[in-house]
Amino acid sequence: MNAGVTVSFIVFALFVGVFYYSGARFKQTGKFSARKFEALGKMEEAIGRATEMGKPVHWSYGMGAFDAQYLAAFVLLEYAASLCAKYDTRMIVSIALPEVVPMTEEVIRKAYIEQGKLDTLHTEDVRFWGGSHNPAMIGTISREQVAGNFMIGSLFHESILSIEAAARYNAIQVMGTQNTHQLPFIAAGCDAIFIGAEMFAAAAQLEPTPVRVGSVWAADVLNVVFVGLMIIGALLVTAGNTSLKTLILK
Amino acid sequence: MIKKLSDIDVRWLYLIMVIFAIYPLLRPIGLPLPITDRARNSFAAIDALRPGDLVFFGIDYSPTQEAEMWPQTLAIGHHLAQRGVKMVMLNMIEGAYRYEERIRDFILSEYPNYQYGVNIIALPFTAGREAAFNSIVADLKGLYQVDLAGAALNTLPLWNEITGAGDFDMYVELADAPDWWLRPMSQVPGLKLWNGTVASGASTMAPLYQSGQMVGFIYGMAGAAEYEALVKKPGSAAAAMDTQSMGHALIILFVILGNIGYIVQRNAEAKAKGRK
Amino acid sequence: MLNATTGTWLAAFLTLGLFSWMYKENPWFRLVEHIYVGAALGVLASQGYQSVMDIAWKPATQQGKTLLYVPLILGALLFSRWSKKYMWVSRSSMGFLVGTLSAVVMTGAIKAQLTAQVAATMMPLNSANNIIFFVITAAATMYFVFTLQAKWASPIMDLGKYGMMIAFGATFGNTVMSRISLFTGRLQFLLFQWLKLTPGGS
Amino acid sequence: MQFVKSKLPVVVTFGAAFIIVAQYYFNIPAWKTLAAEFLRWNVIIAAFALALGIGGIVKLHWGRISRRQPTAVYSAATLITLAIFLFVGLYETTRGKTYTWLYDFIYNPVAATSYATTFFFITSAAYRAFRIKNSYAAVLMISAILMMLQVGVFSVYLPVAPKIAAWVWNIPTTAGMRAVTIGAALSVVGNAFRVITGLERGHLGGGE
Repeated sequence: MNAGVTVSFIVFALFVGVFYYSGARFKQTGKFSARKFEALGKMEEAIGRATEMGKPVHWSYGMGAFDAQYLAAFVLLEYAASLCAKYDTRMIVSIALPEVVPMTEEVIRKAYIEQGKLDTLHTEDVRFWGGSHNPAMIGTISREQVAGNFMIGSLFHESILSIEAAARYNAIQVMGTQNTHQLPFIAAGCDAIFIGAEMFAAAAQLEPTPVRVGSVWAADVLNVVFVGLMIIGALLVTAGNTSLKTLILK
Repeated sequence: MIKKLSDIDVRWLYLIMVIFAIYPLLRPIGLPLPITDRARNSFAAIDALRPGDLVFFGIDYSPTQEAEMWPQTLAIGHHLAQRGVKMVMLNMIEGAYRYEERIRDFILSEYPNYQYGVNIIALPFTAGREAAFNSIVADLKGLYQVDLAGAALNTLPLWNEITGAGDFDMYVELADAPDWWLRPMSQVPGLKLWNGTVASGASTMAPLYQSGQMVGFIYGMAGAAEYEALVKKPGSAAAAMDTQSMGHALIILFVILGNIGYIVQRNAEAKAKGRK
Repeated sequence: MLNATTGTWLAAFLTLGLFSWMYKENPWFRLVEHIYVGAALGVLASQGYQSVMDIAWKPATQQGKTLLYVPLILGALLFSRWSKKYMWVSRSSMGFLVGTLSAVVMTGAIKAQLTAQVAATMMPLNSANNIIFFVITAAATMYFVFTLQAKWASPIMDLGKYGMMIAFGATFGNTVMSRISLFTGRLQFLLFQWLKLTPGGS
Repeated sequence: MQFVKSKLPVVVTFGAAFIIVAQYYFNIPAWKTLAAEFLRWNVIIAAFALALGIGGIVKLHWGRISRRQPTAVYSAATLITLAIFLFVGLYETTRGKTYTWLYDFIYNPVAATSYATTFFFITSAAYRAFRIKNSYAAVLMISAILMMLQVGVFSVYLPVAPKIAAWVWNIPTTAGMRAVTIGAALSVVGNAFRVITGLERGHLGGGE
């Protein structure tokens, strides 16, 4: 063992253990329950209002490189798309990365098939913009006067552009990202948000698979362990004993 | 009338902001600049370096964040050069190499005791970001063969003194992106970490400074202006701080206006509902 | 022709073009935005090329570091992504890239952002500030426990959410500073370098 | 062939990652050497990846030009700019005089300005978004205003303002961000683990 990584290794091993154990348990029981996410309800509300007003809703993943946030976003996109299919509301998707286009089309098509509404799908509403994503997105939001605006994924400064553009039409806005530098803007500007890991948990709730469930459980267990360690450690330090604090850095 | 306050055409706000941003630039007011403990402590951390100590100087921002990062780079470049440390500069962000060239040339022209290759080296761009930093940690000498200007590194005396990342005393990183440099660089035993970053990324780094994982931390134009004052080299950041004050005052005013309008409107709506 | 004067005028034309959007979307803005897309990609690709030359090609061909031909080939294979038919060729290169990066990120994050952060929260609870700090950290960490739905936990999570809202608000306030700086930077260029004004004043 | 198409990428991902993770935790000199070599390779392959975006953009804009869409003239501007930067960048390297001129007077101003426009958006966002709709929004607004009060002019008339801002920053903000950091790091670890073990392979690209 190298110096200074023993506890890191234990944390890693614990993560892997809980991940496989709870994934396997889910395979047997098929049970997974997590707390309600307000943002999911807001998405439905936005699509409902768009239906009443006869206006479309808009979706974007932001401009960040492809990462795990997209995988959670696909599940949430499918949720939104199936609501749109159900209520006959258009959803326009602005995309910056070429590789995401076929995946997006696939996800939306699946949602429409499941609702039995494939004949109402507008395939031209999935729009690839590449590097000109930001001005094109703002232009789309203004021209279509969208009633709902969703942005889930690896967001950068385009989040505030999208929020400000859609706010002019009083759109209901729901966004989510793990990028800490953008969380403040979406928290201030949106009606509901997914804070970081919330979007992974929401994805697991909507469409549980052993991998998703295992990941949520592993993170949950570690969070509880960390809080427990913080409490014990802080009490020990208060009493003048720093042994746990030094141990955890070993 | 008051209700309209919640619904002003934002372009009027933009115009007001522009006017109040330009004015103090042309007619500096010279508002005072309080120096924070954070800036003082960060200054002290670099000040504790001894002549001849070996320092990595990372320049990792693109032109998008030049306004905040370049004044920091100049101020810290001054300080490092004043301490007489040996510097190895590097960049890992696309577009940052231009600032590395500029600060290299600046130090060489301002500080005659610096001689390229003897006590200062500038390394070329490397892609891969976090993996590139890990590569430095694993094998610095194996990664780089030429310098920023394309010359072979093994002809430079300073490069031949260095065996690897473990030889360095401090890593000074000027970055517009948060934490991907810290995870790898914190693996080098005994290497002190020092960070200057943009104000928008500061909260990501704050817990890492509080925990003692970094010995110094400044951020934003304010951080640059404070540092300029501390190294006694007033520059563009100090000059821009009046605009900052104006801008903040206006934005707070806008928030208040928006809320007055909002509350009046909400009360009116509540009353209208009550009447029905 | 390619001197500083023409350059400054060109830069001013581009700068004002982007700012013109604030009044209204217009062709000038669109033109500059599209120039940006081209320039940004051009810079990325040129830098990539330069880096390959500096880090791999020259050492491989001139200094006999033949092992570096492996990444050169793997890197070149990435471009098969441009073809639908041969896209699969790029997958192993992509896998190598993502695998190594994931490995370093994972190991680095556990040490720097988990254990070190937990240890730093073990602080003596002997002052109001420390107690507030500790309570907010613990409560906001609990906020991310999604499978816990017990009644007693929800006020803790609420408290955590308030803590995060304070953090987000403060970050927003700080970012205002960032954004004003970026704008000031452009103004300094337009006023002092382009229009050659000089700051007067009291 | 099927193995090369679908299994090999997963094997490569896992193999490369395994060596790096293993040498991080355990002291095995040969693996350390191999890991250093892998990291160097990563840096080189990543440099190739920087040019990958060109394919999609050229295809998109070339399509618009050949279909003579109304936006064709803008697409032409993108492609011409790209061609100039590439030609000069490859011909005289990024250290050349012409390239530096292009960089300083075209790329630098558009990149800097494109970000500077967010100044306007944050102004209107502050005006519009910071309305006290509920208690969370109120906390958000108060905290933002306290931070904004620390700069310059306020410290003259309100000397306590910087002290309050420092407190908001050092105590609740740092504490709140620490929880966000821990949460984000756990997601990062989880995602990285799933990628390494091949449970997730969206990055490898769909289709056969």
